[in-house]
Amino acid sequence: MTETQTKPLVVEREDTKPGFAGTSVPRKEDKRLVQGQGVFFDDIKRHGMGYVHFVRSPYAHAKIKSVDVSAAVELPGVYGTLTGDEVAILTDPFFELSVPPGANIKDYALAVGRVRHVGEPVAAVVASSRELARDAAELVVVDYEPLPAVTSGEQALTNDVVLHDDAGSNVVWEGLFDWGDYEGAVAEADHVVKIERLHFDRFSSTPLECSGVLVEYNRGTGQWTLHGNHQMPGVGAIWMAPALRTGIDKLRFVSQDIGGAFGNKICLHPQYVACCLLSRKLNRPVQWTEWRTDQHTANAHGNERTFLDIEVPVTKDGRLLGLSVKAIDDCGAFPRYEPLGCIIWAQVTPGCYRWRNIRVDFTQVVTNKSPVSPNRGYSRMQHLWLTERVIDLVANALDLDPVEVRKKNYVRADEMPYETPNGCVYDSGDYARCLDIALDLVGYDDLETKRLDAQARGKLLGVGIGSTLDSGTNNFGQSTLLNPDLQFSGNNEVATVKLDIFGEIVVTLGTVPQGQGHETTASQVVADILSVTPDDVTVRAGHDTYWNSHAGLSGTYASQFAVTGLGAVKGATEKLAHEIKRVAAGVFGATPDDIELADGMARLKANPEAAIPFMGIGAIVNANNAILPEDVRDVTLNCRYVYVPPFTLPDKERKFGNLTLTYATQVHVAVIEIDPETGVYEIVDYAAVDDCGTRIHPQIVEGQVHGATAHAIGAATHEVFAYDEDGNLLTPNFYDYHVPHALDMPPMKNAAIESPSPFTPLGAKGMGEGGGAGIHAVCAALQDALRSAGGATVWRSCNPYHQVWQYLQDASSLVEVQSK
Amino acid sequence: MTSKRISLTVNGEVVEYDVDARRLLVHFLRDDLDLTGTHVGCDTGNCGACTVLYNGVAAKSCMLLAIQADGATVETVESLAADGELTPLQQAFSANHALQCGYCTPGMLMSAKHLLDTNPHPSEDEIRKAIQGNICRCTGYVNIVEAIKSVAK
Amino acid sequence: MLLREVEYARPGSVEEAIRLLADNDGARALAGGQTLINVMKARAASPDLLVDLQDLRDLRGIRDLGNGSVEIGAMTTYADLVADDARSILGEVAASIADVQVRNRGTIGGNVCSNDPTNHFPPLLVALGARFTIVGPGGEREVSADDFFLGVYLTAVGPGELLRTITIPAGGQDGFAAVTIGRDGTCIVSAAASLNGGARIAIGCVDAVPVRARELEERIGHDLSEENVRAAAASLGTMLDPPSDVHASADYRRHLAGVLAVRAVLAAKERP
Amino acid sequence: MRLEGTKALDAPRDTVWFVLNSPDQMAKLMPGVESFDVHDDRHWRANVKIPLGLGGLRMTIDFTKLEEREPEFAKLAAKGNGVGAIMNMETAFHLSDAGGGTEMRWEADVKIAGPVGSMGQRVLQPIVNQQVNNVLAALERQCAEAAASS
Repeated sequence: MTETQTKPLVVEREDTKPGFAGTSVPRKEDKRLVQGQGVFFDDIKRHGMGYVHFVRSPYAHAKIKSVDVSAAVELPGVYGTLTGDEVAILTDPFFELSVPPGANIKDYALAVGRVRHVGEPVAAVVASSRELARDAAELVVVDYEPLPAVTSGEQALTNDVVLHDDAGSNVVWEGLFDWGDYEGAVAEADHVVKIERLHFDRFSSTPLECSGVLVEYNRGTGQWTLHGNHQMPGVGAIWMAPALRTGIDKLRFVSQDIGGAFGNKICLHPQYVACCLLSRKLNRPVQWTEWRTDQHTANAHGNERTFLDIEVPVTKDGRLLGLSVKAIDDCGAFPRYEPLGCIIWAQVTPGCYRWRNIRVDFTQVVTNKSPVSPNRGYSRMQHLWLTERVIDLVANALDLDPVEVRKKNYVRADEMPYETPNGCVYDSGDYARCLDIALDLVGYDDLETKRLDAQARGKLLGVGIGSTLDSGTNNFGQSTLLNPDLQFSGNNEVATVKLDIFGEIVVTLGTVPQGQGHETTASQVVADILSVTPDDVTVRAGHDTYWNSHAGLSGTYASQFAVTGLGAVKGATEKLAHEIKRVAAGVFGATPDDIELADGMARLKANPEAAIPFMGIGAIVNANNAILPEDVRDVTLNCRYVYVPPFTLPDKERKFGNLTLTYATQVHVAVIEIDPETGVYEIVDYAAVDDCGTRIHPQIVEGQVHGATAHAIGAATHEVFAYDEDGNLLTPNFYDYHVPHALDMPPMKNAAIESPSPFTPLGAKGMGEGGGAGIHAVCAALQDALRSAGGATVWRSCNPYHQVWQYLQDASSLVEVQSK
Repeated sequence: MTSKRISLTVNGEVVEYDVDARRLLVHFLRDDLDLTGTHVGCDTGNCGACTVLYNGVAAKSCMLLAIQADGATVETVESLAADGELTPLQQAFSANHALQCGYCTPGMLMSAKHLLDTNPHPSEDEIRKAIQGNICRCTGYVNIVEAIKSVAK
Repeated sequence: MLLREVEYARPGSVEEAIRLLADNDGARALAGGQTLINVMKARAASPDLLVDLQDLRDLRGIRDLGNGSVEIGAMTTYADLVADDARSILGEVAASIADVQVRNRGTIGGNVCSNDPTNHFPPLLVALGARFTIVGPGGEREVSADDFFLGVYLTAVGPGELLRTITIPAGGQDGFAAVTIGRDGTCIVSAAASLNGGARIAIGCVDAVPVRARELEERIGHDLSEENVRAAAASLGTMLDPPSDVHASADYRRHLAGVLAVRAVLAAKERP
Repeated sequence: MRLEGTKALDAPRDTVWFVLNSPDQMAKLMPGVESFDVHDDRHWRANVKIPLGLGGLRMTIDFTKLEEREPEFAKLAAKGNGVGAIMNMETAFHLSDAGGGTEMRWEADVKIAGPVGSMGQRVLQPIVNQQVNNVLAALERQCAEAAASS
């Protein structure tokens, strides 16, 4: 009998000011979404539109000898085609972020001359119906000459087969990160724990809505309008416009509702460019809808990472002094957003721990697999998984209690803000407290009884901890640690808040929401500042470049809305509030300081009877401004604010500096039971304790925790993009790629504490991505359960039943201890 | 290729339409009838975003041909608040934050409706089993189960 | 998504259906469509003509034949089986197939005729010793479960023929055990057992067709003690040649076959 | 997918060689052959419809003989193109005398790509095994026939 504890427990919470922020008001988005009235890109139709179908490579690696579209073009109802040869003439390769050799890779909208992963688009066909477009795509004849495939990071490093001749090597980027004094740490240590290998598997959050776009080309203005679900259009345009040899403003991105993205909708520029070319070539709107199998084979996977030669110097009382590791990151066939993953992990270099001496030899390579893109927990999750695995394996090897090792080594609450060995600043948090609460929720003190009870039923019980950080609000300056010539740094987000002629308060965001409830939380912040209710605030749904309420780094990614998005909303609303006060002061012959906002009115503090409703303010400024004194005629009641977080440029030489603004904490504990006869296991208890500073909308925060946990549990148990030696994806659909269903999810116990960030406008921290705590917790629980069954090293992040059975059959340890 | 005029009842109204035999019911609903609340989330019948009530029971409209539906009754998410008033189930989804991006929601609501139509007081296990054919990637199902529970009481 | 062009017919009688199937090379019967339409969406198969059986009401239903045996129409849905208690194992196994929506549409006939190795009913019906009544232009014939399954997606139902009913002989001491990917997900290995007058055991998902574990049946004989069943099943794996894939190595499947066979037999024994 | 095996055939080695190397005999070995064209003694093309219950899979298969040492060894490449599937296979067989009959040792490396490959991950190996068994059974039959008629 499953009985989920329903009400999340709030253990500790800062006193919040009275107001809407901090309360779970009804979500503005829900009314349309529960009626099926959301507008997702595929819901949009245009007169005469054509449907795009991509011809995709069946091979992981092959030369394209010829592409013949003639039979497709002849099929009645086909509007036209696009091939790689055309793309190579009409566009320039996409901008690469890396230094050479990665910088020399040529990436186009369609394959040019060679295919490098199964599912890579080779040609595109447009027809009058979806079905017909696919019929025509089958008529395109492509002659391939298969080449040997590279299917692992380590194989790529040999360069026996090179994917990109222009680069001459499979290495995208490589570099050594060396902070503190690692050799000194080894000298000081009593033990050095060595772990041969750990591997973080490929998976992705697989948003339920696949990617796509409807593109309209305006011949008269040379403008493309893209109704799509790109989650980071500003950056998308930076890739697309130069490739299309046009200006940024010629690309108008529009989205209303997006069916989840999780980072997987950041690298859509190749397909979008193909659609732009087609709509211009055929002079008609074209729509591309990605199907699930396409999404799995050829859109965006999470980064796969192999960790080798891991060394951990430890003192005999269990103090961790340092970490040394060689990391090989497999980014698939094209780098696209990479090599940013080669630095993003450094936001959480020491994890939750106080070790100061860290050396990471990092190499990223291309392979004949789907390209990667940021995926919820992007790059930090891989590194935090390593860190958490290391803590447990060290504890195990030295026969120490994993709880004690954590507590001894956690950064302490009284050390906040804490500067990490590489110059990042952990803003606030109390990791040990979170751990105590989580352990309490699963009844840790009674666990030995439960273990014996499980044993009596023939089961192996294990408990595991995942303590992680979700670093939010990027300093894009970290990109210069990879490529000193890149001209990116800081971050920005925009909001516009206006008071209209009839007194309507209208908010326009620069972000691109995909379910995070931006309309709702923005209205809470506005309502509190203007002393109205969220119902009085209209937040425009979605994103439109033409609203002109965005900046170059706008988007919804990297756990930052509560900081950057709401920071911008707060700034814009405060500007508007001041303008309203100035207008009212002008009318009353007072100063703005004499005015207060209350109940939808601006009134004299000294005489509340003297009040002008917002409608009156809106009407005066917009339509009756001759009555205004001269000195307030500059008021527009349309206030745009750009929030810019307080970042500086990192030090390129030392690879040192503050890379992120906030650090939310997640400490999760999983209890599992393994059936040793089959390797089948079940998560029988689960606690998630999160701390993201001040919570604007607790229900939305809890929802994000639930979702991130489900992704993590999926990734730990069954979700893996596995390839065979020829580069065929073996899990290309939801039959074989098993995401958690309602019956797969354990009952979840939640709790929260609030450690407000001292660095953000509202004390809030980004928290949407989570740090993959569930993966770490499940792996650790498996490790614990296997202790009495041989103690094999849980060396993979994804552990389906056959893998667990393998651990039970071959209990060889990958861990060795050298003691002085 | 078979093309045929079909007649069926969709959300209480009789609809007559010429369809190709190969047209999936989900595309017929979305593209031909413009009932875009019913979604597509996979191509293998696993995700349940396209769930509708078909002759009164939950079915995935991506595993039905439109031509098969000649004479059938189909109810989509658009039928739920036909008079403009959200049903208790829809209200419960909002009150319990049982949706984030809202993409799975229409299918989830139709599965939940099917459950409550046939079993007004389900246990948590029965609720979980009833929505097992609907994948949600945002909520971990926690609040969806809560929402359905709150209506089932 | 997006099927190839296809013809469609919706016959009003079994005779008409057979005529359509027999007269058209490349015709396929469309039952619940929960496998066939998916395969067509992938364009991995493309019948020329779909013969929709939905109006053949005679093919749907569960009938107690009075002598303890049960006759199930091929168009009986999983949901029908779940709701019926003529033979409990049928409903229990049906309830673990996929999800509610699939159970509302999917049929037992479709399940066995597609004979996807991951399907639960083929091994179960082999263990139960079911008999399959096939109708064709030449009349009716009956095929035993041991002879019914010929290969992946291939059964004794030939071109121009239709599965009419499945008859389960009397009994009730039945058991089923499976390891699936997650709860009720894609099957990795399954085992079914029926102890009605001697053990009949079949293993699913280890070959193109359900594998009847005859040696195991003989070794178990009438000694249903756990010790004997375990000992008898210990070498089951060595007699199998299962495939390796992303979900399981051949070795893991061999191992699971033994474990699950024991569980199925012991579950069957527990039943009155 | 790598497959290999040994098969004892009740026919002299020359007969087996003949069956395995003459195109018209070869056509009879393969399941569902609808037409068979011989371009020259090293290149053949077959149009086949592999009988799968859910609808046959049509494929054009081009064969190239890569190596031969009569009457003991031959190696063939086959490249199949079908809507929904691409198959690449290299197969080799070694014949040796065994008593009055012949022992055939064979190996094959089969690669299947395309939608069928992705859709049918869980069923491909059983299907391939099934087709191999069909071929071996047909080979046995034809060798027996050829041996009887010679």
